[in-house]
Amino acid sequence: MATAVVSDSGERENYLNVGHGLKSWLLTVDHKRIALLYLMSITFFFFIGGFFALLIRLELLTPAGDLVQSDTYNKLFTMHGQVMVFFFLIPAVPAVLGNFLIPIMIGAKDLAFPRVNLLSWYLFIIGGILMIYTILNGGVDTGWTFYTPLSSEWSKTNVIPAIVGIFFAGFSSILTGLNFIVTIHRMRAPGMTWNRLPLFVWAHYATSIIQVLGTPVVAITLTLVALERLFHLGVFNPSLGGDPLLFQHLFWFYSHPAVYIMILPGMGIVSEIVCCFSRKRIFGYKAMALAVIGIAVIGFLVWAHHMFVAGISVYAALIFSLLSYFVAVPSAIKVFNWTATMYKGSITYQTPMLYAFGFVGLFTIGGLTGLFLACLGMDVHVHDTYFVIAHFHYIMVGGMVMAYLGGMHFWWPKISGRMYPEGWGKLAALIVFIGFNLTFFPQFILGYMGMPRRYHAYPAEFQILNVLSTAGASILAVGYLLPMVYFLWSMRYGRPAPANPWNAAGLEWQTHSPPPTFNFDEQPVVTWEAYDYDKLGEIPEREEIPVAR
Amino acid sequence: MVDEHAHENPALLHHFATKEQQKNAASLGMWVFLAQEVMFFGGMFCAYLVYRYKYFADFGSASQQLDIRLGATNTVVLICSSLTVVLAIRAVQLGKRMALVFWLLATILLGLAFLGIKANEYAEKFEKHHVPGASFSYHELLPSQEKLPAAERHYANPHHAEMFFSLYFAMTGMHALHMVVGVGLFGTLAFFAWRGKYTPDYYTPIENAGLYWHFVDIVWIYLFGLLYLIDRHR
Amino acid sequence: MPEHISSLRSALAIWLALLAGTTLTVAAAFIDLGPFNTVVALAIATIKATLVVLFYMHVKYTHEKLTGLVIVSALFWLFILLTLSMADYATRLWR
Amino acid sequence: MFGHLPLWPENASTTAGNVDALYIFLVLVSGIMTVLIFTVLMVFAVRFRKRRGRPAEQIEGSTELELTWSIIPFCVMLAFFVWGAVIYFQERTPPQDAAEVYTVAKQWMWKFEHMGGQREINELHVPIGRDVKMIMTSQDVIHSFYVPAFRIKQDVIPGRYTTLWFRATKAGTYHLFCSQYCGTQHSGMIGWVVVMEPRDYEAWMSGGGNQPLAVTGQKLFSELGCVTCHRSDTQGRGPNLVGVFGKPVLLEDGRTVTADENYIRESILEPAAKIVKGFKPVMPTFQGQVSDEQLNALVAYVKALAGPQSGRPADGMAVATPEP
Repeated sequence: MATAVVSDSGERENYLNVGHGLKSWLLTVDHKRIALLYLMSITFFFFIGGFFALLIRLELLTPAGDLVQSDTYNKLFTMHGQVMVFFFLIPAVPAVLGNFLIPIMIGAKDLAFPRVNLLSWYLFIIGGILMIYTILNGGVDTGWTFYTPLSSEWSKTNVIPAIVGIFFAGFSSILTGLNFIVTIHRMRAPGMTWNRLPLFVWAHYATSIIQVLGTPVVAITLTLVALERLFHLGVFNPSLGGDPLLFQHLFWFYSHPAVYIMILPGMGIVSEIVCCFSRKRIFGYKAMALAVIGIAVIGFLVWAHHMFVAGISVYAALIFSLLSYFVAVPSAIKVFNWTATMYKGSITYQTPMLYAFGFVGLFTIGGLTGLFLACLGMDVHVHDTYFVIAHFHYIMVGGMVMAYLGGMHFWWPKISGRMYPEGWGKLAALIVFIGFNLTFFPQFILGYMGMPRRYHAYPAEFQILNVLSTAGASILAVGYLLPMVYFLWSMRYGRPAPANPWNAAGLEWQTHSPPPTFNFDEQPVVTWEAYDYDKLGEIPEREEIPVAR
Repeated sequence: MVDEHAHENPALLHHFATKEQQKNAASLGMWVFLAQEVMFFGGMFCAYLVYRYKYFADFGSASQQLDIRLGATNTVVLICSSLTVVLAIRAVQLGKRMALVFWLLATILLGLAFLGIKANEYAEKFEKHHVPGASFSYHELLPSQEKLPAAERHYANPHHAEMFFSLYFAMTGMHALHMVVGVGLFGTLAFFAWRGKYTPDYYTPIENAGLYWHFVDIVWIYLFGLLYLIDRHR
Repeated sequence: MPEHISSLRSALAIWLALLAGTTLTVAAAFIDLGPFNTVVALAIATIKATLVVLFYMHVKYTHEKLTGLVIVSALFWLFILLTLSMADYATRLWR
Repeated sequence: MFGHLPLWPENASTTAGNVDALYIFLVLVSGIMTVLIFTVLMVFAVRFRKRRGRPAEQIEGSTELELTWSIIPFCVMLAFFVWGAVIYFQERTPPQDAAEVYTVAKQWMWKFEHMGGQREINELHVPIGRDVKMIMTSQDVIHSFYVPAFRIKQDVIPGRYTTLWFRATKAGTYHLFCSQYCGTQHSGMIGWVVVMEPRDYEAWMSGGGNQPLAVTGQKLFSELGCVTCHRSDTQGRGPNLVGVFGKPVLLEDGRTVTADENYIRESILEPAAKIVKGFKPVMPTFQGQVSDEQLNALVAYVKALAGPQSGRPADGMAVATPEP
């Protein structure tokens, strides 16, 4: 290992011990520290959103609306959606893992615009504070989709603070994406050609395109709703001849691709994990890189499949249905290529790999049920039912959150410099997988039976499946709390991690754990292809992992 | 400590290898930001397109209530301000500090003139009750109805006219907001330019602010055509 | 990379062209061209915008292909938004 | 069908069977794909688990394989698309001779009015074996008319009509849900669709002695003074409305539109929007002067004027006895 700067305390100087005190964190421009600021913020919002989810599931334990009032229930699912989508899912992987890893993976000292990076965190926090204000001030009850004219004229709740909060979070997301695009174009180390980029970086590049070109549309759309409430600018007002469907067009122009903001970085993580724990080069690198870009672009052509029963023209519905099937092609390539990567590998089952297995399986189910919804005749029946709820939770929770947790375990040694407890990790992964399926699989059946979404009280025949779902949710909650507990535990008591505990490819494993402030002791020069596992040999056994220091 | 790492050349940030890399990054960043702006305004242009298509004649009628002279004046003002921006960049490239400050101030002045004229137009809308909301009232003919006998003339649907003015205020309001930001930006630049921060070696902020200003100008070129100039011939 | 310093002459020439475009578009608005009024107005606006982008925003002089790519992407995405939205509105009355 | 564990909604319309068949097809195909991927994953995971002395064998990829597993699933998906599109088009094309029910949705109730003038709230009576067309609008926010047993759904939007049709096949009482979130009592905006044997339905319809919707519309038509311009000869200042419905109308600006429910509705509320060729835009707007129910009655009357030969039968009028 290269000679490292040693701090006063005798430890090697790294980004964590380089400065102490609140100021050194709140004014930092180090992408790794900002990533940790994001990590804390989104974890906070994840548990707020999760708390709402638990209350929703508890309410749905019985058919009668007996736990909370209807208005309260409506606010619960609205804020569950808004918090989870805008304050957890969208920033989760890009702003935490992407922020931390992209500069290191491409051999740069930092993102192109470190101060913009910090600004984007502050914008996120302003948005978050407004969201919390909204919650404390009585919440908002429009559904996370803000459909007009309910949101613009009829709702009497805190629509404007919620919109302004989401507006800020949106601009935070735009700035993150902008920073990534410029960084990936301009900051690559010598020798780090586009064909050598890890797929994690490719996935974030595709994500950034969506963030930069999609988010502003929802920002202006929600602003117009706020202006309608404030100043009666009636762009969506039906009594002025405004078309409520126009809001839906503009909203889904962003919010459908936003699903890919959530899932693409997850795909990037899974590519890294599958290669590492199979000791294999990725199967079909170019196809995998093209597939993420393809998903990002085609993802913008399909938005009105959210509107098949909304009253759009049947011809438009036909076009959007057909285009929706085109997204399935690159998605299928991803799944098949991950599977093929494992062929003739040398597979071990550490926690990150378990999450990757979970991701591939659940994403497959989520993706295939997406085909049901893109299918016009089918969608008419299951649209706005629990089938949709189950489908997008399979993508977002089964897909994205699984990948996020897998990535957190995979890179935790790099981020914290400590190993997480492997046994607990595997247990948590198993609990999450079981809890997830028990929670959301029954909802597919509920959906086909016709239970509409966002129902506070429901007919008694739906109860059995709802009870199963609630039971699953409680298991899921345990599965999510466990990692938080042992990650925190490991920060103090975990075994110190070596630079490359997984013997993995990628520049991030060639620097110290945790990395120094400028990531590398010397500017790396890349002379190898991505995922050169043929040169790396086996993954070390747990006991073989050398203790750092 | 990040701050200790500062280079001799304060303009080169620590994480860039060369000044050229830094400059290219900043320029690309600005262009990506402008792409984002295109989509931000794009949402409103989409709404405009849909309603212009649905309420063609009513939009024509409402458009004729806008003051074309003020709109054209503002277009000219913005075009002139774009020229002063170009001249400011030229001045800094040639290392003429006072000329730079002069052209930056000229840009600010033209920007303020634009906002002043815009404010005047808004005030007129308030007087004529053409501001959407409870006090909105509209009783104007559809285009080309003056030629008909009085009994057969037809009036524009006031609701659709209100929709036009909703879009008018949303679009020009967002544009004016961008102008305000631009004026603030140029004020800051003028201050630092006066202090001699920008040299032929380092003037990226001026160049990027210029890109922003030109973009806002382009948005106005379209707004002028779409809001002020429709159905004038009738 | 050698920086392009725009000549005073070209800056003024573009400025005059933009002013001429403005005059032209206002004049054209008062002539009855049928459905082509909108087309002409948008065409002139696009020419003006192109002049600004190419000359004032220095795209013509840059060696950087990426700038062009960013502009084209932004316009392409705007095109997606407008056409696919209109795909709904324009076909609603079809039967 | 499945005992006490519910898996399947009732099948009570002609559409339901088609949707179920498509659903089974989709479940089968995607089930096979899921099982395939899961099996391969598990087989690989076990077979290629780490063993000492057997390093991983590097494979770069294979364009042929990748093309195979993109193109084949895509072709299967095109089958999904075509099948789904066919059903969708059937669902969106109401038959010519359907009985009509005018629907006004508001927070948080469903108001139905039959052609015979029978009004119902949160309950809809329909006969077996008869096409029924719902003509729906909303007074406030977006709602959605959803009957799981019929496998049909359509959002109900303020400011315009949306339509939907079905033909019930089995007597019984089925859920009616509002499936588009519409505010506080969204989950309370439910009701029942009562499907009756034709004989029971006749009996139900004839009870009560309501005034047919078209007759209500006719009265309104004279009360509001429409009749002074829209005369049944060619002398009126407005177009003669007899036989107009369902036909293409040539407009002053050269366009041609079909006179459907939305066109008539728009012509009452925004007369200037589409001027019939040869007429002057002299009609005043009735926006704010007629309620949604009155509007429905007027539309029903204009449709009745088209007469049975144009498709819409006046059976609502025939079934119900006019008030003495």
